Amino acid sequence: MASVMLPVEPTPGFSFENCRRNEFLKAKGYKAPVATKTGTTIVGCVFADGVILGADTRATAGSIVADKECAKIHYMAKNMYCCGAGTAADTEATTALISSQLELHRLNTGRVVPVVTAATMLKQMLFRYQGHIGAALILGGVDSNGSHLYTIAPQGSTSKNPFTSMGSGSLAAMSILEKCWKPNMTEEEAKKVIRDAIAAGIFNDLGSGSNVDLCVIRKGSVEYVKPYEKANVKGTRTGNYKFKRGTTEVLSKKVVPIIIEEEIVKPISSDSQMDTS
Amino acid sequence: MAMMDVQSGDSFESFTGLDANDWLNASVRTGTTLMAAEYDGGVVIAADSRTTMGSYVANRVTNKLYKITNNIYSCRSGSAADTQAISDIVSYHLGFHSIEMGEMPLVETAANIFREIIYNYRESLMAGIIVAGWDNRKGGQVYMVPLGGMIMRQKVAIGGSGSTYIYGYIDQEYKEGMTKEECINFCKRGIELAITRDGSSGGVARIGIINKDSLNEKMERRTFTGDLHPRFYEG
Amino acid sequence: MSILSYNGGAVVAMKGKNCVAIASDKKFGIQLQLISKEFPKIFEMGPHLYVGLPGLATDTQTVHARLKFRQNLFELKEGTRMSPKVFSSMVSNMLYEKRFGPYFVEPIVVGLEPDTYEPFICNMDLIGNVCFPEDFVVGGTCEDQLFGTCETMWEPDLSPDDLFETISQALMSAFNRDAGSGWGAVVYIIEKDKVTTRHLKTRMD
Amino acid sequence: MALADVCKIGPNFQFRPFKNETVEDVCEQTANFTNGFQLALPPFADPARNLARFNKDESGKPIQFKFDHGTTTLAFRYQGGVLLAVDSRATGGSFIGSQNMKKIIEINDFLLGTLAGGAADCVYWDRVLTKQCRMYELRNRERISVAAASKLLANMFYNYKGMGLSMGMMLAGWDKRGPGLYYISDDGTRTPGKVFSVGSGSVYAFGVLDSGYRWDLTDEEAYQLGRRAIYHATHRDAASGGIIRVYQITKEGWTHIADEDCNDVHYKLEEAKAASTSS
Amino acid sequence: MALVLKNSSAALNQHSFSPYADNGGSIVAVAGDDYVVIASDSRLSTGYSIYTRDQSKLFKLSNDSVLGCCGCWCDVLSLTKLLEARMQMYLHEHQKVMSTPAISQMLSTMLYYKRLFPYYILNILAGFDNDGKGVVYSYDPIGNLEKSKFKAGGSSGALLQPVLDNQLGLSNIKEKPEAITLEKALNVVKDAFISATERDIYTGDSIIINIITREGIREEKLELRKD
Amino acid sequence: MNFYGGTIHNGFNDSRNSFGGFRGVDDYNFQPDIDRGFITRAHTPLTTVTSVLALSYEGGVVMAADLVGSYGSLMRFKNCPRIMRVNANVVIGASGDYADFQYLQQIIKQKIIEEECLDDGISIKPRALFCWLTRVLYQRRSKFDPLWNTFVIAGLQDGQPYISCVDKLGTGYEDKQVATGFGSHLATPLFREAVENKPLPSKEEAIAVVKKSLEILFYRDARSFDKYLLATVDSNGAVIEEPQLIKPDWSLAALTECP
Repeated sequence: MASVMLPVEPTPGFSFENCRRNEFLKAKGYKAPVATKTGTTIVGCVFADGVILGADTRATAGSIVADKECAKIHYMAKNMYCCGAGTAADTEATTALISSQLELHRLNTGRVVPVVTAATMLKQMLFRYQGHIGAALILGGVDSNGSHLYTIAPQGSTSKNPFTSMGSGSLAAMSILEKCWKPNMTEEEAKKVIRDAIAAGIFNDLGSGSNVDLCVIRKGSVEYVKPYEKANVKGTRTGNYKFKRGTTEVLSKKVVPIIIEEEIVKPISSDSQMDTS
Repeated sequence: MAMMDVQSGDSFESFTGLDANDWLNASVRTGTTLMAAEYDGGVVIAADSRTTMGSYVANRVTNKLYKITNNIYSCRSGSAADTQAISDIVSYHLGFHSIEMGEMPLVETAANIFREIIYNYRESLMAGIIVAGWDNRKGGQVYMVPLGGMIMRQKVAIGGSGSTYIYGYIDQEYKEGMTKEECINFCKRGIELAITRDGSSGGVARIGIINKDSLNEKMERRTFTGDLHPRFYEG
Repeated sequence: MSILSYNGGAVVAMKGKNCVAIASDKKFGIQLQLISKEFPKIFEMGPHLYVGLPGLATDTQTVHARLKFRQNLFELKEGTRMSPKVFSSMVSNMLYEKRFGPYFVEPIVVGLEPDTYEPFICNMDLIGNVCFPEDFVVGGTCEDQLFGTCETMWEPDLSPDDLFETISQALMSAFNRDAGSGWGAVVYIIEKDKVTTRHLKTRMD
Repeated sequence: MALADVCKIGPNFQFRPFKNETVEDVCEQTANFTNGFQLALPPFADPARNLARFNKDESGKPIQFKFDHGTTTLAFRYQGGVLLAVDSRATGGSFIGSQNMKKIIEINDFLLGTLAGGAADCVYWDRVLTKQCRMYELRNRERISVAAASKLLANMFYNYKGMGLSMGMMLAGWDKRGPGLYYISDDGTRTPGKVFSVGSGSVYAFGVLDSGYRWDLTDEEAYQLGRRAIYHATHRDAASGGIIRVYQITKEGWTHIADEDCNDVHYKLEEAKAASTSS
Repeated sequence: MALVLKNSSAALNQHSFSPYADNGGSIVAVAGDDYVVIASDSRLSTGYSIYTRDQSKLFKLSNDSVLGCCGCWCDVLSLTKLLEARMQMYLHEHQKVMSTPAISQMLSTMLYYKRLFPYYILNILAGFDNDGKGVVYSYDPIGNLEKSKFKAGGSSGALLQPVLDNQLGLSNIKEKPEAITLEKALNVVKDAFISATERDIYTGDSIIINIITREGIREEKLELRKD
Repeated sequence: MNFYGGTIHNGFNDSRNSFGGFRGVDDYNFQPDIDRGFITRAHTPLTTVTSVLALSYEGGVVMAADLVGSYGSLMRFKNCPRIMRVNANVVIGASGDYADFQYLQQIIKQKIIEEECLDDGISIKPRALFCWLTRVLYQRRSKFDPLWNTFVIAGLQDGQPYISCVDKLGTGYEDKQVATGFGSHLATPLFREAVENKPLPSKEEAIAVVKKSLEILFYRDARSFDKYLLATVDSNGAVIEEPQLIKPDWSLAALTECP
């Protein structure tokens, strides 16, 4: 039991302690706030030498853009990445969790983790939560068996496709993929197809927007381009909105100095740093 | 076909933001037409290739013939997530089972594991499965495990939303002791008829043949693409 | 009525040149009724680290206490101060633990990174999805209004004094159009060598 | 010979089978221009309840009618006549739609109405009432009494009772019987009285009013009381604010005493408080 | 079989009729002494889809009155047609074009007529008052009318309005208010839209600005983000 | 929240039998059916038809729609033409409920006959038809008895390509391209690519884009079909071609052989 004298360290995993209170609030008629969703267009396709993933960069909360520059392509392992659509925190947490398990798996087995392993881990985790974790994922990677692209739905079903799209802009993106995708494309061709598909989502689906991010996974190398194309930039303001100093009326002002007694800068060479990406 | 939204009961998701078009929130479902039929020497299994979310075709070239072991396959209808999960569990069980027994698992065993899972979780799972395979005890066999968790061995079984349109067809056309090619044609035509009437079934007709050869090598597969389907009466 | 607007309140933070600013209103109300004009929503978590917790007042206080607890444990174990980045991932993880029964707060973390004194701002939704924008973050009942004013008024490389004017005007203009927040405002400007706290003269209706 | 002649289509032939572009039709869709009492009937029963069912459009986007709402109003009779004071905030949801709303409606030189609740509801029916009062004057060659005017208003409200209209109004005036003050609400209630305050801020206003109200207030005291009551309401009630407007009715008719920003009032009071504590 | 039955009943249940749609869009109007500026974005949307990128939401009612409407587009089309017809009738009866204040009152009455099954529209009317000064009238869906010098509304009304308050109404600023120049008004309108487009998904594509002066109505267009 | 009662309480009969004349705004004899405390007049669509596509090209417009009428997921009727030639300048296409479309088709035909009777050389222009449709659909919507359709009007307005769209509420807009139903998600990106920020495509280009879109819709819309009608309106008049077939490409199936 937690007490003031003996506080308990938080245990890992989900905590449901607020559920009853929140249900009570809901029953009283208060609406719960909106979690950030990535309305999202995410796509992926296989090309001659690997897999390309693409995503837009808009995150929405209701009809408001919560983030214009969010990253929807998540690192899973050195040979695979995963795009996420749905509830932003869920895609983030799910991919981070599986990513760490993959790293442990890699250390245990001592070899490159096959993409199918990641797909299985993801689908089992999502199935366990029966769709309550709102993560729709596209997993792409290259392993010793070749290039793989998986689509994973929030309820935990997977399918393996040569090209796929997910999210609210998935239909717009799919129309481009259906039109332009061919087997054994070169990298440049494939990049163009993915770019066009994401752009179709950005311009035709209001849940998707801002920029195009790309991630090219080849055998032995990865190229993560963020942003690949700035599809939309903010217009330039015509007026000047700097205020004259003293415009705002102040009731009281307090300055607390921070004294820095010592500042030691110890250079660290970059390659010895732990990879935390 | 309209999908049940698995999330709708969720206290959190149900009040977050827009629930836009049905395909955004619908769960992935295999609308599906499935067939399996015995012939002398084995079984033929067949399925269409359409996966839908709402009325959006999420995957038009799905493979619905899911391998359990070399000699046993399942044809899945219902929620994609549920049926995949069940199939994976059965596959996992049978793997152990065959190591323990030192021989290939029986089709009947596989079908009964399916039945048990579907029956035990009938409230929460949306799954109807046809289990088909060949073993050296009973030869080619087809078991139907529909929603609710009963089991029934049948000479010919059909399942999925498209199956309603072809009951008459199989009643009329199925004959015991068909040859392999006859049976393949019988199944192919069945899938094609369902595809032309059922919006939730579509794409290509995928066919698999399981017989004693399947024990050692890969199942023989054939795919009949949509452009080769015959055109029936259209009015 | 949304649970987030039950007690009211708004927080905004902006990046400036070698400085960051965070500001909030001072209201604590119950639905339409004003209870207190001195309710803190911004908490000091270190010399260069502040966190704003707009949302349900009880959760503002609970989350603050729990964050302090976890931060203290961390600092005792590791023997080092928490950087804003580490702090924000701790907040995010704590919120995501409650994924299925969330706290009704949308935290905003601001600070200067240790050593480099790079400005840092981020905000989260109630289940801990973090964004790290280059300009400003907002939270609370007048989020929409704040987005409008900040998008118009913010510009890069503002000096501490200019940043103060911009953030104050953005906040006041926004909550003057929101019945759920207002009744005084407090602005913190965090620089390498000092933190300046100003209380603003605002509308009190 | 054109085919039309063959078919005997005369000049009066209604070519378009739909009359929506005809004058009659336009008049029908704006029937309240001719008869102010008549509103369009919805194609469903019980609009108050059923309108709330259309809370989403087909794409799932919320449909939220945010009608402007007004809040704190007060009026009291005292020896000098009737004093009315109101705030000026209109809120739609928690968004402040206006800080400058007119919540006292000048019906004629001797009648004022205050509005709380749905702004459009109050203003519209006050307008209809204005017309009625003028008609009465023309017919009877004398001004309508406050009692009669308030009864007319109450009757109108009663007609639409339960349809979702939201009004809490006061009608104040001066007639042969002297100062008159009535409270009328959307359910058709009509009550005469001495001291009323209506709206979400009224609880705070009543606190001040009840402690300071006497029949023999001077005009200045009455003004200060009304002003202070509204100020405290604006301060404590989130839905009230903006400008404090004060009107007075005497036997010469109404006068608009002052408009004052409640924020200025606040800081003046703060200053006074600070000065009194330091001295 | 059971599966099929379950599904087909669901298919019939998925359509429910809502008489309203929210088609998005925002309007801003600013009045000066001798001009009025009214602007709308040009995006017409439903849910997450864009119907068209090029739909002006401004309706020219006379040579000095322009109405901006957004919200439920079918209601907008209906109301504006009715308004035009009513103005036509007024013209024939009185041999005079309706003045902006007259239109403003008529519009309020028309909106209230549908009190029990309201139009789901935000209206902002720009024109000149009886003294010849620029004026902006804004409405709630059932016709509560408010006269002001500047007003924003629509899907990003909450984002735009505080900017106008601050820049044009000088809220929280200790300066003496000066008359707003046309140039300043145009700048603020454009910049407010640029900002709102960044954050409101239903506002975008382009702004259509009508500048009403005694000389007539001039139109300007400015491209916005298309995402 | 349902406020219709399925097929039984749908107010179907009274609205459908009055073919003699359109029930105008003055017809207020409506008696609400009370079901679970709410009216149940708005029926649900039964036999439905899916997307209509329309695209402008230099000098004209092209419109296409497939031929299947679905009953739930059953592809019940495979010869449901839903592009109608109004006159040499206008065609109209419909998606949604087929019965409602046929009802409106009757009225439009009646209008055409009346027009021909007048014989004054004036025929209805697409914009006029569009305005009229917005009024009709809005009135039905306001009576809670919508025509469950989205109409696309395409043709030549004073010699210029013209396309507009009206949905069941009466929401109407004009654009250089319109795609309804699933087409609004799947075909619009291709259409916008073809007409936005550049001169209109040639007739051949436009038809190619439309055909590609039909193919994609056939792949991805579970209610679509591979037999379709294609109509063009240009200086040659309004022509609806004979039904054509989509030639699908299923080579993808071979690439996804084994799971």
